[in-house]
Amino acid sequence: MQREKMLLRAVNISRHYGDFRALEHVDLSLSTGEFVSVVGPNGAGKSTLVNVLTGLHQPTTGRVYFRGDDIAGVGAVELATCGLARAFQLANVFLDLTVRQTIAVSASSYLKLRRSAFVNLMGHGEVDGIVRRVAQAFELTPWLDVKARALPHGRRKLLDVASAFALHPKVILLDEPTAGVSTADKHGVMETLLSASKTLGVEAIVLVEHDMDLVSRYSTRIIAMQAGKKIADLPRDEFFQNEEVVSIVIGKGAANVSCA
Amino acid sequence: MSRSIISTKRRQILKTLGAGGALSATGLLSIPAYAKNKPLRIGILAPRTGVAATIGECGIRAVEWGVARLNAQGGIGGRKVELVIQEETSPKETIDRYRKLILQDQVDTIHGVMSSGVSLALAPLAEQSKTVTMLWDGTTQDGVKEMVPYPKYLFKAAGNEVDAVMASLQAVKLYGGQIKNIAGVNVDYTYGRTTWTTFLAILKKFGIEPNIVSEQWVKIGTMDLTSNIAVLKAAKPDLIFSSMFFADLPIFMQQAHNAGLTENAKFVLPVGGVQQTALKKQFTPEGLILGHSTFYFDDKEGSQLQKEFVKWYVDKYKEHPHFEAERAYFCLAMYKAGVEKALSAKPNAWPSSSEVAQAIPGNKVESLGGIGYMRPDHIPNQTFYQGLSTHKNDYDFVTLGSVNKMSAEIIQKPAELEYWDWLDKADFKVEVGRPKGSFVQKKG
Amino acid sequence: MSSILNILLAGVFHAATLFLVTAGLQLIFGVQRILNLACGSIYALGAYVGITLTTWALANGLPPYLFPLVLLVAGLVSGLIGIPLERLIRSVYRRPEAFQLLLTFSLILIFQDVIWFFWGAEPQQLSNLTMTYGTISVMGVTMPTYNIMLIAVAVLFAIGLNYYLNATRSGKILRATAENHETGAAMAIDVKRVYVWVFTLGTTLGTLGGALVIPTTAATLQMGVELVVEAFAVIVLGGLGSMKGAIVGALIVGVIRAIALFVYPEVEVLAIYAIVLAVLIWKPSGLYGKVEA
Amino acid sequence: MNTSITTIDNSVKSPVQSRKGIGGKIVLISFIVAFALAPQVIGHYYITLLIPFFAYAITLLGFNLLFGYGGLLSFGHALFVAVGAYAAATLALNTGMVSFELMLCAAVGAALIIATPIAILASRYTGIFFGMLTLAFGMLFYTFLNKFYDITGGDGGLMLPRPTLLGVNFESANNFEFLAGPFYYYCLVLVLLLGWIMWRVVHSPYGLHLMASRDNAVKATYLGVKVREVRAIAFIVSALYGAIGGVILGVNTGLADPELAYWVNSGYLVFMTVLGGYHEFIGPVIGALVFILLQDELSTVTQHWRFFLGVVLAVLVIALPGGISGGFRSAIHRVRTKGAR
Repeated sequence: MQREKMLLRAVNISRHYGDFRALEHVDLSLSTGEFVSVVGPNGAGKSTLVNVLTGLHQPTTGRVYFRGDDIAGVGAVELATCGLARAFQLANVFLDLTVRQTIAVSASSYLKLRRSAFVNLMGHGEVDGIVRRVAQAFELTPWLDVKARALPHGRRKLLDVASAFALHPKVILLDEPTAGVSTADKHGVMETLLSASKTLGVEAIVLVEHDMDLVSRYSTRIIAMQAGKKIADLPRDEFFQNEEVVSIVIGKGAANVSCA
Repeated sequence: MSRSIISTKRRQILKTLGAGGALSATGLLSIPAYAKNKPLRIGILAPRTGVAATIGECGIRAVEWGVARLNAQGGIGGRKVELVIQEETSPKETIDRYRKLILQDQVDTIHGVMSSGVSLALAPLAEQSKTVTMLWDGTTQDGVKEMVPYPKYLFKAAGNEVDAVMASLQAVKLYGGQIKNIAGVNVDYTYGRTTWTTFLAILKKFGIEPNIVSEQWVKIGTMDLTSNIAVLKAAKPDLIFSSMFFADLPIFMQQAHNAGLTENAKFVLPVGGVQQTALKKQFTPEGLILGHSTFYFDDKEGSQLQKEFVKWYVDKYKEHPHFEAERAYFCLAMYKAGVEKALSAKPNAWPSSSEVAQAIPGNKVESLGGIGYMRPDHIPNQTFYQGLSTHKNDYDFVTLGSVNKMSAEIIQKPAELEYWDWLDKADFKVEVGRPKGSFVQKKG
Repeated sequence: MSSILNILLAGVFHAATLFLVTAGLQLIFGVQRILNLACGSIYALGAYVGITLTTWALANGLPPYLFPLVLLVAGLVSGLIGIPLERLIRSVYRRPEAFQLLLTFSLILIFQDVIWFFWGAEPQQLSNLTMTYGTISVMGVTMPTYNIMLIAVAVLFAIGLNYYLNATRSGKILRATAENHETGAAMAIDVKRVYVWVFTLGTTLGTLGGALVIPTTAATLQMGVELVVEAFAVIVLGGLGSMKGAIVGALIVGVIRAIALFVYPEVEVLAIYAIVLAVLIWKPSGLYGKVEA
Repeated sequence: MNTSITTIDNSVKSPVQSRKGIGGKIVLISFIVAFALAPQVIGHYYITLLIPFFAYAITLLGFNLLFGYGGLLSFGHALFVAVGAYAAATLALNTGMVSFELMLCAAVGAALIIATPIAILASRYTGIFFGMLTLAFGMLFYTFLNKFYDITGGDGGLMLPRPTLLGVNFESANNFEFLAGPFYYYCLVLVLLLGWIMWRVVHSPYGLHLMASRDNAVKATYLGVKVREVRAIAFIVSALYGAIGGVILGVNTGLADPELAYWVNSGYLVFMTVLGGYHEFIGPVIGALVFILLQDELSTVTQHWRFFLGVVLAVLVIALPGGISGGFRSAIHRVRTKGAR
């Protein structure tokens, strides 16, 4: 692996709840330009990994470095403004705020306006610019002044992801962003995500996903997890040629997945 | 005026006429030209709910009786008198209602008020609004200096400490020598604190230095006094001084009796008389110093006016009146005297508020508790009644065995002196009671 | 020695009255997550009905020593007010706390004036009925027998409630509904009927408490409002929704008040709030509380 | 257990709808004109009733920052009204200075000192626990006011002499002329100024972060919202507004008394806010006006005015959660959609 710009590195992290071992000695590294998918059956520890990487939970052992600084348990609110963002598996939005306001929350954090209590938010050029650009990137412009409560589920999921992108993160962790979206436009959503990350300057993406079709299509590297352990960490093509790993992840006798 | 105002006025008039009994049909007196038909309106502010309800209600009944009697004799200066009654609650609400009485009900004068908080707030307001305001209660002489020093329109009630001074003197006279351990269970506000400190000051003045075994402050309205009693029991005082006078006093005496305190401790209740009908013989011992302030209903030498009032009150309400009735009637009587004095000076025009205010001090006025007058510093001089409780009566509650009367001229601070200095220097001509052998307390 | 015993006993007595106020409050919160600000007003209603019924009964020749029975009947009868109240509160079950608190706050205003309308403004009391049972003096401590009986009744209430909640079928149904409304419904529990029963049981505990305690004190209009704050102190200390918490909380508040009164009377009431704050800061869910902050 | 008030359609209108903006401006101007002319038109008594309205309007603007925008229900907010009144009274008593501006500074200073520690502590909680904690603090202060007689004057409270306004002493005016005249206009300006400031705060990035923390604290954290910090600031700001309201109430009564801090008064503050509708910025101000007029009117008709207030509150909570302004909003909404179809 080239090491031209190491963004996120997890060294020997594990997370125990009493004697349940959610994560067991996982190492992980993420560099600019990578699109790493994390796959594995339910309960393999994928979400716990994301929670530890994004500072929501303190790792029981090990270290997490983001752009060189130790961020173990630093807390999501700090990470949000220094380039590490995440979206949630279940659409996590503000029911009584409009799409515009939701994106503006991230925009004002990004622009360090958090404590300004007198600036008229909506009249603020830069904030408005970000809101327009992100809404555009996620095709949410027609719904800018609609409350999240009134949005259909798929739209809410997009808003959840869009509000994370609006933080202009260097790295973004997505937890099944296309869950609940009809198979037809799953790829549409992924295309939107990729183009948005280009326009908003996202340097690396981590995707937790079940749909192997998406994984094989977009990932540069794939990590497989099982029972809290990392069982594989290979570039995409090598991953799908390794029968043993594929059988664990997809289960026995799966159709041979042709990689595009 | 909006619909609701008119309905209140009509209701008040009917109530006043009804309470006064037969209106003498002597036809119209020759009413001077100016009187026309506009009635003279008196605003009343008194508590009607909660622990002070019994006290406020008694005052209202007395002033209603007084007004009915006045109207029967042609009212004041020929004008019929009307009452507009509002409830005294928290200072904020009561001040708003005070302004309402002046601005909306256009009353000529306002009487009433019992809480020291409201009277503190009312003092500057009365002066600024140039309205003759006569307080039934709520004045502590210690608190006087905070209020407007030389009021023009405000007339205060007798200082609340006067009862404490009288009760303390009686305690010194009777038990002086034997007082070793004393306990205080007083109401937790201005009145309660000044009364207790007065008692201690007078004991010190007569060279009595008891040790204070328990000093408790009871929040108004607390009814569960079991812990207070337990602490008193543990402290084993031989004298208990309490300035409580709300509905918590009978509860206190009842629980004290149940805990056996009334057997060996002497009690001093400077204003206990206000709860007389609730101090039942079952739990109230004899020989307890009981203060009735400016009115004792069963005073054998009481005036004809007093007997007539008591008879009316007992027939109508099946209860016995206490000093709040006298305070209310006294204010009404003084106001009438003031107006009529001002009228006699300038007969053809109705006197302004300031003229009435100037005319009030000095008039000797007959009230339910005897003759009284208003001093130039707007504090009244009246007669105060106290005595030792007895069971020898045909009521189910205690009354006074011997009635001890003192004039406020002796036991109330004169205008120019500061309260605590006066208390220190005053010569009350009382000898300290010699200890009289073993102290046998008759069973209740 | 006797003085310490004296004070402790007074503290226990105060604790007994506090438990009778808070038992109903805890039960309703435990099962329905409704914090009933009007618990004091319901307690006051029981007290007033108790006074009226007892005065009427004594006037019609009831032998004085039977007055506790009359109070019991008064408490049970006035407890039925729970049924219409539950119907009223049912409309805000799914609304956020703010609205449930506000609805019970409106009940305080309504009850205060209803009681004023029917019973008048002056404080009411049963003059010295407790003396019909005389006093007990043991080791130099004299206390009215009725107070001891009251402590016994409070203990009986506590044991009875614990037995009911843990051992009886309908008690288990209550606790199941308390744990999770959805699973309760899934297990064919008619949640609506359970709520009516729990709420009425809660109010009846309050009215019974009010009626039984009233002979030792007096009933005033402000009673409902004054009691709320101390009742909150007890359930915050003990833990929201737990019956054991109500018992322990009541004991702590009762005894601490008595001791504070003896040691330094000035801080008697302040001590309670200081403890409540300490607990809220140190362990918000209280000693036995289940609900997390 | 984040129990933010979200299940009801919270229609805090988004600040951007320009068409709506004009409507808002008209309402504002008519509010100013009406209140500016009132002293000439309405009788003295009702004007003196408007002074407590101004006090409650300011207090509730602060309170709704915490409740409507922050989703935190405080049941002890009357504490800060009392802090304001007592700070002003203590200043006048000890220093003899009676300038209203100094009283306001003293009130704000005292509120800051008292509110900051409570805010830091209380911002950890939401829902029932936040309510109970604030109730406990309120009653602790109430007991302190009653008990420490020599500092606070105990039950009688402390007198609050008539202040000078901008240094001018209105010696000649009597109580009503002073209250219905200069003091009335001073308070009107104060309400407009503090209202404008609160409008800016609520429409600022800080305001948006506060609303985000109300609707979904976890998601807000991930979008860079310091949830505890925004709540603590909201608590302190609401305390300052409460203290300013307290000074006005104190001057109106001429006394600072412990009753101001009693928990039932905190309950009335919540009542007014819900009556007016806490989803709307102007809602609580409407609620204060309606409450004061309702209470005054009811108390002339009957002694049992608390009963009728209780019934009004119960009906409100059950049938009209949006309050008066919520009712208007849905009425306008219905008219507009019927018109549009």
